[in-house]
Amino acid sequence: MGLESDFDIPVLTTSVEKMVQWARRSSIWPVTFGLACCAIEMMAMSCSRYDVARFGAEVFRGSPRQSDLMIVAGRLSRKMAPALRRIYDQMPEPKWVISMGACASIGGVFDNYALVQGVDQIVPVDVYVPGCPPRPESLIYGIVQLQRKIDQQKLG
Amino acid sequence: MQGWLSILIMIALGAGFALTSVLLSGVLGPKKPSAEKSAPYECGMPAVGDARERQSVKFYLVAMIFLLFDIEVAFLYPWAMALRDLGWNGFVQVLLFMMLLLAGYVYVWRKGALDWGSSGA
Amino acid sequence: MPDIKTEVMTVNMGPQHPSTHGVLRLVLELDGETVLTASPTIGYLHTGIEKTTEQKKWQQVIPLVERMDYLSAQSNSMAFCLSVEKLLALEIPERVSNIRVLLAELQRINSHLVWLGTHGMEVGAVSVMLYCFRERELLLNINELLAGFRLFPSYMRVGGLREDLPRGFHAAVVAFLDRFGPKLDEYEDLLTKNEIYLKRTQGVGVISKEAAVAYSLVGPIARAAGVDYDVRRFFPYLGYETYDFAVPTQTKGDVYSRYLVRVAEMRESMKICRQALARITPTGIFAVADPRITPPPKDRVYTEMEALIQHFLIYSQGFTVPAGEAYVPVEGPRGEHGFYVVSDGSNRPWRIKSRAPSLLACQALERMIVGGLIADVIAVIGSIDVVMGDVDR
Amino acid sequence: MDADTLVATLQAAVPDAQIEGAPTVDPQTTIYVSRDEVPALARALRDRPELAFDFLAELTAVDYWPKEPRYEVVYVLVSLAHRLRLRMKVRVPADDPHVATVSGVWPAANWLEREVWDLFGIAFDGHPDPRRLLMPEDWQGYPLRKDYPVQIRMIPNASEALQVTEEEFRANLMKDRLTRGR
Repeated sequence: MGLESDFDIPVLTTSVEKMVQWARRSSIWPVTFGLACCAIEMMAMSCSRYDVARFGAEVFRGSPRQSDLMIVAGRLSRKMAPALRRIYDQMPEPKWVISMGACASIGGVFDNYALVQGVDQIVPVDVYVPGCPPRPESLIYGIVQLQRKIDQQKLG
Repeated sequence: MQGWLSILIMIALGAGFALTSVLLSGVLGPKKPSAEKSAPYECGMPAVGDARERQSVKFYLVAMIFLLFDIEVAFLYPWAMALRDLGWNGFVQVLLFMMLLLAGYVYVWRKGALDWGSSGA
Repeated sequence: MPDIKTEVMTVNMGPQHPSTHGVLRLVLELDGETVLTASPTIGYLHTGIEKTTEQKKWQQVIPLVERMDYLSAQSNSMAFCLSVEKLLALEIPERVSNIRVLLAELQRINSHLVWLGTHGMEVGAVSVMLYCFRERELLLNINELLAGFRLFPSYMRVGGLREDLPRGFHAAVVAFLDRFGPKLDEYEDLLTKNEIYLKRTQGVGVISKEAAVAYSLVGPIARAAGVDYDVRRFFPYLGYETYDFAVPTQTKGDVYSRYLVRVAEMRESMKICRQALARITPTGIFAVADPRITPPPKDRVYTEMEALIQHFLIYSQGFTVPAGEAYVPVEGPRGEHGFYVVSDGSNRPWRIKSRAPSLLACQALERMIVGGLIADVIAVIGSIDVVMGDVDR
Repeated sequence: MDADTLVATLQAAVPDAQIEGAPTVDPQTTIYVSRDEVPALARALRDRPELAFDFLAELTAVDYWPKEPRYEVVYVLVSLAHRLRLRMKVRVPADDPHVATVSGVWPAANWLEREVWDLFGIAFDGHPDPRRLLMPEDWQGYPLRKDYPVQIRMIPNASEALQVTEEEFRANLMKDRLTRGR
């Protein structure tokens, strides 16, 4: 984490950027955007057995104004696409998107008229989590990968 | 003066922490305002009016009533601190004060300002 | 203050909302906090599954069918298999029927636990959700034991099961049933006599018996209103008439009686599970002996030529179902559901329509919430246990 | 009461209806009726005490595309009192697909008919609110028809108006309010 301790007194120094990114990644608040079966696994992830609270992401905010991560959990139909785009736009700026499950990433088993074949046609996606539905551990692994990604991001 | 210094330090620290975190996030946070972002949040649907819609007057009534009784409780705190040396005389005065507000409470209750449920339908 | 002229405010409880159990949009016209009218809009999760099934082979439809009502996956695949087996006129071995009854009842407990958890959290009892999901993980362990997959095991096949029961299956189910009984009493202690819960749910979202039948409501919602229609009693299938269990009903038809009916149903399901488990031998026949449908065991495929050909035919072309139509009603966690299957004699289904109890519950939602407060809308949506995958298909 | 006595009582209830039985594998008696007798039959089925089919379990349609008459509208009815199930099917030609609505008899049929209109294009005359149920309002074509492609390569329209006028908002709500006003 880039901490230097060259004095003998117990003081650590770091750069502003590393400190800000560390603060951002250790408490990512997801907006509840559960669409289908993946939402059930997302709920199971936030409950006591898999407990995403250990990674600081267990507060599911109802409104996009107070959240900085959107987990698209489920299959996105064409009627819901504008609503997804609007929710993404209404989130404050340091925001990230996890596309959870095969349906959100590439349309999954439903290759037909009703589904948007991949959420990345609508919103920029940071992490894709495979699985239909992904196990809670793989979603947590996705969140940890996102945290690593945030660590390397530059400020501003 | 000595006693007050610690309280002032506590207030300064509290306000200071609040101010710095707000200012820091204002300075460091990226700002990309856009028309979509400032549109009112309607659960994902296009908004009809703006967010400042007219509320029913019942909410205002309840707020006023709450304020009234909240201040009454606020007055009780200093009285409770100084209960020892106020003695029976202070107790009777507070009783009188609460009787007055109790009359107000009964009046509000009788007028029906408190029943919240299906006054409309 | 009835004489104050108040203006109507329109609130859009839209698709992205923490308590609409998915993507249901409700436009509410409010006078203060009282709901005047509500118009639900659905279709935000329409996945066109029925169109996709028309280009899949019969055995490939099972994963699609399980993802329609994703909280009752096992009873969905069972309903589909029953309809297709009725068309094929297959004689299903008794052991397979008992295993299917056991898995369907475990799925009912699984679905009711998710309902109790989310409904409790929306009414304010967050700890109920943590408890329910903790017990549900044990059920998901059993699914994982069966087929290595938590939510959609696809363990049932047309013509029986995918393979025999794994070792330790009996022990896992018995362990769950022993542990779940007292835990259910704990949940009842939390909610049944809880003053806040009673105030939030009694007399809320009432629907009368006649309206329940007129709006084709089934399952716990209808039984809470007094309609004692249970497909396991009225049109028994899979040998349900040989099990002894009660069908819990209430009369008032409000949110609280739906809660009571579902919790009592969980107890009945545990009784059925114990009876079914007693009848199932750890190993035995697990599929019908018809060579066109059930693939041969692997060791024979490696050694005999006919088994190899049969294996290849089944997995490349699949089997053909004689032309005709069938609909076998099944009692799922949300009431009667089933699959109206039409076949034109080829190896792909011609049309599959899933009867969606949640769709009709959504339609009757307006009658339940008009007149109540906006906080009651949240309790009522939680009580009708709507799964949007089932509504929009 | 088995299949043919059920058909006989129904025939007695509505004398001028041609009811044609059909073979079935599952325990539901299946009958074909012609299109313009549906309202009369529906009322008789629900109101006659000896029939008492007061529960509409399912209303759907099937598209037998190359065959003519092309569509079949299927009503699955349950009599809770007599524990009976009946499947009533109506043949609908391709050129003018419309059937009389039964949402007057069974209120549950309101959304089921809207879904059949939305996915098949079979109109239900007399329906209180004939709008699409599942697909977006401005969708072209009827997806569950056999000649409709399964996959259509179409860019998802994610941009929508930020602000909607009052009329547009009211337009896609339910027209007749079930419980208008106080």
